[in-house]
Parts: sequence; structure tokens; C-alpha cells
Amino acid sequence: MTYEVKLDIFEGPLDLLLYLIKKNEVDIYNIPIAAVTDQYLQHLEAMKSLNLDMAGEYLVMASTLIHIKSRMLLPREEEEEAEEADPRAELVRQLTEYQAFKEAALKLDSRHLLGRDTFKREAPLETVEVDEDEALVELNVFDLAAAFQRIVSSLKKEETLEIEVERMLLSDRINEIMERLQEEKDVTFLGLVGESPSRKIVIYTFLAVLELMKLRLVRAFQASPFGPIRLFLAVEEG
Amino acid sequence: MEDLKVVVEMLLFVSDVPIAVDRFRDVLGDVDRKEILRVLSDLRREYEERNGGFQVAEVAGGFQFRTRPDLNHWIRKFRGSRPPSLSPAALETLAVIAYRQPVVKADIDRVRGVDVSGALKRLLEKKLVKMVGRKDLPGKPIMYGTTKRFLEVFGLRDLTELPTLQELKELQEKPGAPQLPGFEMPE
Amino acid sequence: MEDLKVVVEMLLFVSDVPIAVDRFRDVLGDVDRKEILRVLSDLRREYEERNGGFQVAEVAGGFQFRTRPDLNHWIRKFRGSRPPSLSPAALETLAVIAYRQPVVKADIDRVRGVDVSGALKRLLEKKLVKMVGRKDLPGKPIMYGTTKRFLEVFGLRDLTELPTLQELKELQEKPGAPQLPGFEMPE
Repeated sequence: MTYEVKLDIFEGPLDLLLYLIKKNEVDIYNIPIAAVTDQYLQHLEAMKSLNLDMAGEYLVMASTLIHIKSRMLLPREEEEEAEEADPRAELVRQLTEYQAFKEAALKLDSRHLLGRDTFKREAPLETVEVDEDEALVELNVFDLAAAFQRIVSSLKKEETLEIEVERMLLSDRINEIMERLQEEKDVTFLGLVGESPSRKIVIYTFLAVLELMKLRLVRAFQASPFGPIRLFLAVEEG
Repeated sequence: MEDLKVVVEMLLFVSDVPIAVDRFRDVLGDVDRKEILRVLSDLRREYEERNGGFQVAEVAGGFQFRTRPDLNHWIRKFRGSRPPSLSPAALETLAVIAYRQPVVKADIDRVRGVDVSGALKRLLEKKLVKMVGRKDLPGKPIMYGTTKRFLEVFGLRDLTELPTLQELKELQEKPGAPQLPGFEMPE
Repeated sequence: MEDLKVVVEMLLFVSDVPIAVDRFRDVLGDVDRKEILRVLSDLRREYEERNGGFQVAEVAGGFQFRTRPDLNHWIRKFRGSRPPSLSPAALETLAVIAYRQPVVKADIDRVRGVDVSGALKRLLEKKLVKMVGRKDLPGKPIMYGTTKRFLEVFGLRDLTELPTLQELKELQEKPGAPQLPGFEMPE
């Protein structure tokens, strides 16, 4: 037996099975599982020989079919038969459910679709001034997520990192300075930022010192212009 | 022509989305709902009788002017564009979402027997479906539903207008499985 | 209504620019200029007599449907009552605020690479974002976050329901179907 093999036109294993059932003109509630399984595997073989991308779902279905086929072959005890459902039952349920939605999809497609069969006016009238000149988009939470994804991916690695560093709030820097001062009594600004500091550290340290001075927690002294800035804990002297 | 009718017609003409009666009331102020519905129904009949290039349609919970579907090839020729269409995969995915909403992706995958990621993404991009919440399951999966735009594109007044899902023996037998249209969509 | 007139009316309806007679002829094929002009003049007279919400106007060397200018204030009122919609710039700004809140303006500026003052102002006006506090920095810059209205508009119960970037990524088309290597067809 040879079958005309249709290849990449199926929407999945269920679609392929429905096609085989229709083609063989068999009852969906009483599928001749052996024959259908053979044909199903032939289709897969053909897809494979043409090196077509085959989704894993097709293979899962293949093993399901083989499993059902083997169970159908097993002799069953009579009382067992009464309790045990037809091994095909679950597959039939899946197929009929899928078929219902496939038909619903066709019905949807047969309607007069806006933009295909019927049209509305798209353009705003020129006689009325439109105050918002930007293109407007409808609100949708996935648009929001996509917008954020777009922004994040357009940032350079370095910049993304900076945002994270930013989170290392100023308060952290302030706490560090306070700890240092409690240990060392006095410390120079240069001592705080360390050797070859980054611009960022310098700025944050400076801002932290300003904040601490404003809060009257530290006092700063500078002996001469451009000389080292010395910091003391204000409370210690009080 | 009476004033209210003129204004209603004008708004129908300039709007890019169907206009609900409540939206008319927001704009027109203290006008009775019935008055607005009467005017809309008058306009609808007038355009129907006139049998011109466009008519008043009731879609997505509102009213909208639309061209006659039987002469659409002229518009396509005028615009020089090919008709946009949805792939069978997208249509099937949309059908499952429309009838089963709110539904999580795993359930759509199961019904269609394939991974629907690509189709789902296209439907989200076309704004035919949207996230409607999260299911109270481990991992809190996203639940999807159809949009107003879906109703507009498919010319449906509301979800109850969806053609009945062909009732199959197996589906009916399984309790609670088929979710028939009539489901109220959370906006 | 005769066919030519229906098609001409339909094209006038869908076009966003005035249509010249020659353009009509391009689309309609072998139709006499005079025929087209006659139909246009008929339509013009009809709509004038009808005195409805819009009329056929001859502008910029072509023909176009236009609403009656004396009733423009209704259109402005209608547009003003538009349901919330955002420009792409505002949406991006909102995205940064939603996912990074609480966040100061300087950070949004840097992330988006532009000054977001305008977009931020519109979001505040639409009550989608609000001030949620001040950052512990010199100058105490304002921190922004999203509002209850934001959750309503986007149909979210709380902020944890926002789709994660991972979820978004999972919907992207899978590269190549999973082909199981070495799978042997069973006999």
C-alpha cells in the first residue's frame, strides 16, 4: 500500500490524524488503530526523509499510537474489560475536541473580517485639528512588557550595570563612611574613596559627605585650598 | 435632519473604533439612552435602504460605519494591498481562546496538540487577545482572553454572538469541559 | 443605487486623502471621466440635500468626505473623551516606571536616553503614575510609581502580575522545532 503523503501542511499531530481518519472514511469513535498508526508513521518517515523540521509532538503522538495499538492487541479478561475503558478513549476525546475548534476556526474565518472584507475609516479628518500628533497605541500589558524589554536590550551592558549600581543607594555609602569614622576617628576624603577611584565612587562619596554634613553628623576641615579634606564625627566632639 | 442625528452620524464617521451608547452619552450630555438608540436605529435603516457604499454595523458593543463586504475588491485595488489574513495556526489558537477564555497557554497547547507560542505571540501583537489575569496554580500562569478588537475585526456584537461550538458527544460527556460562549469578559 | 456610484462612494469613504478623478479612473478602469464627474456631483447633491453629519467636498484637486465645520466642537469633545491611549514614548516611560518603581526621573531619562518630562507629565495627568516618595539623595528627587488606575487599565490585580521578561521571551518563536536525533521509526 502506498499513500499520497502530504507534508508540511498539518497543524500538528492531531491535524494529521484527523486527515487520516477522514481520508480512510472511518468512524472517529471506532478508529482502526493499527492501520491509522501505520499510515501515521509513513507520514513521519516521509517528513524525516525530506529532512523537514518535525516537531517533537509528532513523535510523542507516534509513541502514543503504538502504545494504544499494543494494548488493543492484548487479550483482556472479561471483568477487566468491563471496567477498563477503551484504550482509544482519550485519543478520541482529544481528536473530537480539536476537531470542534478547528471547525470553529473556519467559521471565524468565514465571517466578514474587518480589513479584509469590510473596511472602516482609518484617517482622522483634516478639518479637525488633532492635538496629539504622536501615533497612539492601545493599552496592553504585553506592549508594556515588550517596551521594557526593548529598552533593556538596547542598553549597553555597562549601562545596565550602572542602574544596578545605582540601587547601591547613597545610604549605603553614608553608612560606610560612618563606620569608618567610628573606627578611625578622622579620615581624609581621599582615604574614603581609595586609590584610583571611579568617577561614580567619588561623586557618591562627595554626595554622602554633603548629606552627612547637612545632618550635622560629620564635620569637614580643609587646612589649605586644594589640601586634603579631613572628616570628623560631629557627635564625638559634642 | 434633526440635530442629534446629525451629531451622532458625524461621530460615527470620525471615530476609529465602534462607539458604545454610553460613550455617545458621555459626549452628548443629558440625552436619553433610548433617544440615542432610536437615532442609531434610524440611521442604520436609512443606510440599509439607501444601499450605498457603507452601512451602520453593530459590533464590539458599539456602532461603526463599515463598507459593504461584497465590493471589497475595489478597496483592495484602490489601496494596492493584499488582504491581511491569519494563518490556520493563529485562527485555531484564537478559536480555543475565544471559546475557553480565560485560558492558560498549557491548555491551548494541549487542545491543539502543539506548542502555540508563535501563534499566541502574533495574536497578542495583533491585539486580538490579551492577558486577563493569572491562574491560581503553581507558577501563576498567565490567562488569556479575547479583546474588544477581536469583536471588532470579526464583526461580533459580543461573545454571546460566537457561533456555537459544534457540540460533540465526548465534549458534553466530560463535565465542565466545554465553556460555552456567554462568558463575561473582564475588561 | 447604481454600482459605479456605490464604488465611488465607498472609495471616498475609506480614503484618507482627497481622490482626484484620474485616480478614480486608475482604479475603476475604463470609465469615462464625465461618468465619474457625474456620479460625484450626484453624490455631492444627495449629501447636501440630506444635510447630515458629513458632505462631499471638492478639495486639493480631488473629492473627499468632510464633516460639517459648524459642528466641530462635538468632534473635539468626542476626541477629548477618548479612552486612555498612549503614545509609544509614554508607553516606554510607563514601562520603565512599572518595572523599576520606585524610580526617579533622572533614571528614566538615562534608561530611555531622552528627557522624559513630556511623557511623564502626560502619565501623571492620566493618573497612571504618581509620586510615591522622595529619594534619599541631595535635592530629594521625586520617586515615581504606578497607580491603582494603572492596574485597572491593564487588568492587573497587583504588580506581581506584570508579565515577566522571561514570560515574554517564552512566547518568541522557537528556533527550529525540536528534532530528536537518532529517532528510529518503529516497525
